[in-house]
Amino acid sequence: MSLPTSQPPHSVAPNSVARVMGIVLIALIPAIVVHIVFFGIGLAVQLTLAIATALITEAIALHLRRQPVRPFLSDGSALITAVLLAFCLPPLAPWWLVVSGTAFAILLAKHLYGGLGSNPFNPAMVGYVVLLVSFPQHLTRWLTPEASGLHPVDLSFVQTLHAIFIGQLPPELTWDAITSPTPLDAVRTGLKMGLTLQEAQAAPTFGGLGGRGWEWINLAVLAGGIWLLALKIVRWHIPVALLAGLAIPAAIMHAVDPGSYAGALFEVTSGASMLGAFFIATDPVSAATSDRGRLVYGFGIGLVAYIIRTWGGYPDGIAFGVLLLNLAVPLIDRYTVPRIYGRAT
Amino acid sequence: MSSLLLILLSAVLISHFALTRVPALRPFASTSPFDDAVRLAIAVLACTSVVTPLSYLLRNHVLQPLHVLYLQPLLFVVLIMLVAQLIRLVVEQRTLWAPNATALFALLTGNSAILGATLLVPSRVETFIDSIGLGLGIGLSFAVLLLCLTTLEQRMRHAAIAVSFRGTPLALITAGVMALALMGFTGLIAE
Amino acid sequence: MLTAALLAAGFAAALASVLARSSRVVPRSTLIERINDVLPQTQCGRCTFAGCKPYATALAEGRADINHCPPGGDTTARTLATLLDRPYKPVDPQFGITPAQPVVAWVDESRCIGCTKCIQACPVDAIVGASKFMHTIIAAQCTGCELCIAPCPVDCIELRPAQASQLSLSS
Amino acid sequence: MTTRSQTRGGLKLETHKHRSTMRPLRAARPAELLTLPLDQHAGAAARPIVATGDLVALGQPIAEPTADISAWLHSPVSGRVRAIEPQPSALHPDTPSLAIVIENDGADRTHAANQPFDFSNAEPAAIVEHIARGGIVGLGGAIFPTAAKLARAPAKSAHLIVNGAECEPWISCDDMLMRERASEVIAGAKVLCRAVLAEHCTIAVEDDMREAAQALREAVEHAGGGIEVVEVPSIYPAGGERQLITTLTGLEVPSGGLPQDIGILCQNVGTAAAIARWVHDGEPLIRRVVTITGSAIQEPANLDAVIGTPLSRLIADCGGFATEPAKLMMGGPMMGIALPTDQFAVLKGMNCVFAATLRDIQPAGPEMPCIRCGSCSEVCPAILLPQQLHRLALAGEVPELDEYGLLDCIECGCCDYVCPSQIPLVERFRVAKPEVLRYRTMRSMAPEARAQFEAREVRLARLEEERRARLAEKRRSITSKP
Repeated sequence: MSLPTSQPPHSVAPNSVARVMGIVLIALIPAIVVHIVFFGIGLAVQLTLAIATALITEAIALHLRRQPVRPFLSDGSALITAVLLAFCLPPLAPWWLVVSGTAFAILLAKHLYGGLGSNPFNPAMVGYVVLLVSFPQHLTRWLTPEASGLHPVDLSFVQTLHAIFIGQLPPELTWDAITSPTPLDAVRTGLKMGLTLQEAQAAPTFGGLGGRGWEWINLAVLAGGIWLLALKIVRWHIPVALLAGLAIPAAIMHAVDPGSYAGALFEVTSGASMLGAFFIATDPVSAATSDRGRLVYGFGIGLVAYIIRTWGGYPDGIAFGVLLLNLAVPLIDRYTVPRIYGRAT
Repeated sequence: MSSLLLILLSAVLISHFALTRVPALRPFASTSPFDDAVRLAIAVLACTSVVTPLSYLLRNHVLQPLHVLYLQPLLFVVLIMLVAQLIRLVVEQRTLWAPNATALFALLTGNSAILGATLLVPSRVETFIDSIGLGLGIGLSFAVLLLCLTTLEQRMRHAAIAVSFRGTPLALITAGVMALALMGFTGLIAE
Repeated sequence: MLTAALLAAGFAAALASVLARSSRVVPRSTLIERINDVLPQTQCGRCTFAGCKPYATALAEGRADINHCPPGGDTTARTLATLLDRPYKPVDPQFGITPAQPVVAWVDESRCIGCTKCIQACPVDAIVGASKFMHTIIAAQCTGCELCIAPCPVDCIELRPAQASQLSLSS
Repeated sequence: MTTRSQTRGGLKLETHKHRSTMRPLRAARPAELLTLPLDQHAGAAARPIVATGDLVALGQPIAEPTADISAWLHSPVSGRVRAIEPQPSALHPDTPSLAIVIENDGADRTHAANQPFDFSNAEPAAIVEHIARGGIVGLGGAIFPTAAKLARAPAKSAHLIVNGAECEPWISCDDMLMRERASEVIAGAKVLCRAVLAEHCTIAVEDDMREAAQALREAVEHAGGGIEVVEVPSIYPAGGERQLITTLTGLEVPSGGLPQDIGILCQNVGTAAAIARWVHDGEPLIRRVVTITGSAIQEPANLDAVIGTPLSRLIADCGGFATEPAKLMMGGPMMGIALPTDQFAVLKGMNCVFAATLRDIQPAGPEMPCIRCGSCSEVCPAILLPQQLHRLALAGEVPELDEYGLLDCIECGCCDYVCPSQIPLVERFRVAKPEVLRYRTMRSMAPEARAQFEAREVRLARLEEERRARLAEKRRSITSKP
């Protein structure tokens, strides 16, 4: 009888990177379904394109780095990057936009910095910001939501493929007719033109909270996020801190001048707030690693996002906030080490 | 806004290279690059917060009345060298910091954030208080960005990065991503 | 035009005076001092220099490389690499091997003849005794530099692992 | 003195103790050949005081301590010393160490000198010296010689904690000991209180050990009270010395320090029972309770085993192997030492023989890179950041490892347990600890060694100067003579 003599501990919980990433992907499904309900099948096409590109690029990169392809390909981290990036792009964006963004994210933001576990920046956000800065007009072509009473857009599957792959709409529609600004954009341009908040929000695209289609998507993301919290895949520190970073300045400014600054609830349920709080900022690799560090990191993202949304040049600042705070993570980690048992400081 | 970002980023990048890659230009020599970065950041912060208000006074109360505005860049450089020299004297007393005085002096005078701050004053600032604010702002943002880049580089030292990208190439790419992140702030202040 | 010239000259003069006053170069000693702080101070001479301070001076002047110090081992080589901004190199085995765990010398009192040769050799005065009297080594002060082993005529000194109590556990 | 409201981290583990606690505690059949390694306690190995072929009585000392942190060793049976030779030891399965092998003659002649000791009016120092002679060591797993620990105990107003919080899954030897021999534990606690003049004494058990707590409370009343039985939450590793002290008193043992720095002495219930048997019945530490458990064992149970008995005999007493075990361990799944075969002997520190099948344990899967998720830092009872320690250990950054508290890691295995990337963290920390220890020693010795060196340089220069002055003086006196 000669039994294995490996080191303790001899028993561990059945857990793996693939399981963690898999659960995060499942948590995203409700939001994807609601998005398709409101904005048509476009997202499904974008998702397949993104996922295909991500897997191919990952396989090539792993081969080039002479790493074992099978375990890393099946750990699901590339899938999450692809899904998050596709989710942030307009459903009818041209095919090469999401393909180039995903390839750029996986190759440069992840594998160049050393692959899974050592990429300082969130790959999805690097991809998104590159696209946002390079092709701004493509990223503003958001569609009018289904149930908003405006002439809704119900392109058939084939027409959607046409729009995405050839960029050609059915004859009776034009790009300006079917697109309308997102609620965030509408409020910003409205306020810039001197309208009061109430007038800017009177446009039909506004529903109860953050804009007709968008509020439901944000609630679906929130549902997925709470499920992740329940399963302890994600801890509450980053989401709560990020939403606080958005809500607190918004509440203060709204109190100071209700006419020209949107309220806290609007900020939290519009744009990519919920997606950023529960799925983007909580990417463990690029986030701060101690509880205190996560609070600082989350609040920082929320604050930067609010500043950019209110006074900046871009409609939604979550992506920039994530990148900026990713940059500061090593510094935050250095100063937020918890007090070790038995040590005074 | 983007011009301010540009001068800040270039200053951070050059100072970071001086700190970690060019032995002759290392302003301090301690056992960890982070301590060097903190000391250099403090020196630059001191320099900008002193130089910018002085340049505002010099410009508004000396050059303007004498109609010699064209002397502005020259005198500002001389002013910076003066302040850099004073900082060098102060820092030399603190042997704990173990300054390499000439490198520190060169870095302070050559730092584009400091000279940039003085030259940006006319187009950005109306009152004296604002110029102090601008000086402090630039110094602080330089300090934060430099510390972030240094600690980030320290963490990346042990990652499985392709050999051809290790060190400087990746530092430049990181600076590129930093620029992308800072692009979010364009439009914050009217150009 | 005149005012401009005057102004420029005034500034240049101020700058020249300040520059002149502070032209003395900081003595290099602070660098030697800082290198010496990093070295393990075992004074063992395995780095072919007469002790840690001479090695630090050689390092400061660039005469020596950073991987000559076996007692300091990997940690000291890494710290020196950062301090002197040179690429890190592991310790060169020709200068000796880093012991697996700290060792101290030990005199076998049954064979010691009291010749004081090891006392003279010990760089940190960790050996107590007088000529014709018994010698013994103070374990707490012995740095394990092995300099006392060679001079001993009766070869009665051997290396033993340091006792846990002698290792300082509290930081 | 730093306090913390309640301990942090730890894991709620499935205890799996019912299988081994449903059968009563019983004595194991003595074996013919007993192997007694000389280094089966913390500190310096013992030195044999018997030779091959000597006749030994039951309880007769056969090896003496060689330093102040060392322990006596007694013969568990009467018989003849077969050999003193290197034998495999369960503490380090792959490197044999010197051991005494005794042939059991079955007569059980006891050693006459072992008499009960009246501790009630003896001096604390005498009690400590007597405990040392009994070869008593910590039976909780640290196997630190008890006398050495008592000698370092706080001089006055000590708080004695008897640790019955057996938190590792599968192990139930302390639980059964407390259920069936609570009086012995209380008697031992009384002796310990007298030995360190402890002001108050607490016995800690886990809140899911109902019968044990009940038995202890009855024994305390029977013995006249004065000892408080406290139930602590059953979260692994609640039984760790530092974690238990903080749960009970809210104080924290200082980093790199010992419990007596904050006036506390912590002893295992098994140690207390062994002290009681030695003081009251004159029986030194020659046997202890061992849990034989795991689904590979036919009838798991707790045996009162004689030290030196081969494991194969204990397993045979429990009905032998039901199936081929996936792993055989001394101790539990979290901190136990894996053994290649069952040919090892029972040691003073062996609290459990765990023959596990793949239904009992989930071995770690293929290792992936760390994704900095922080689950490990959330369960770490020493409140460290294992993900940072792991990154620094791989990079060999020893000074930063010391700063991030590697030497405060108690190697409990919680971080390995929850790691999604299945990284063997504890193994890597164990490899890096000697490096950090050497770095600390180097840093603490450097200033003193440097001062000595520089003082010597000055002295040699002065002597050289004097010699040259004397020479010059002599030369001048010679040349100046007419």
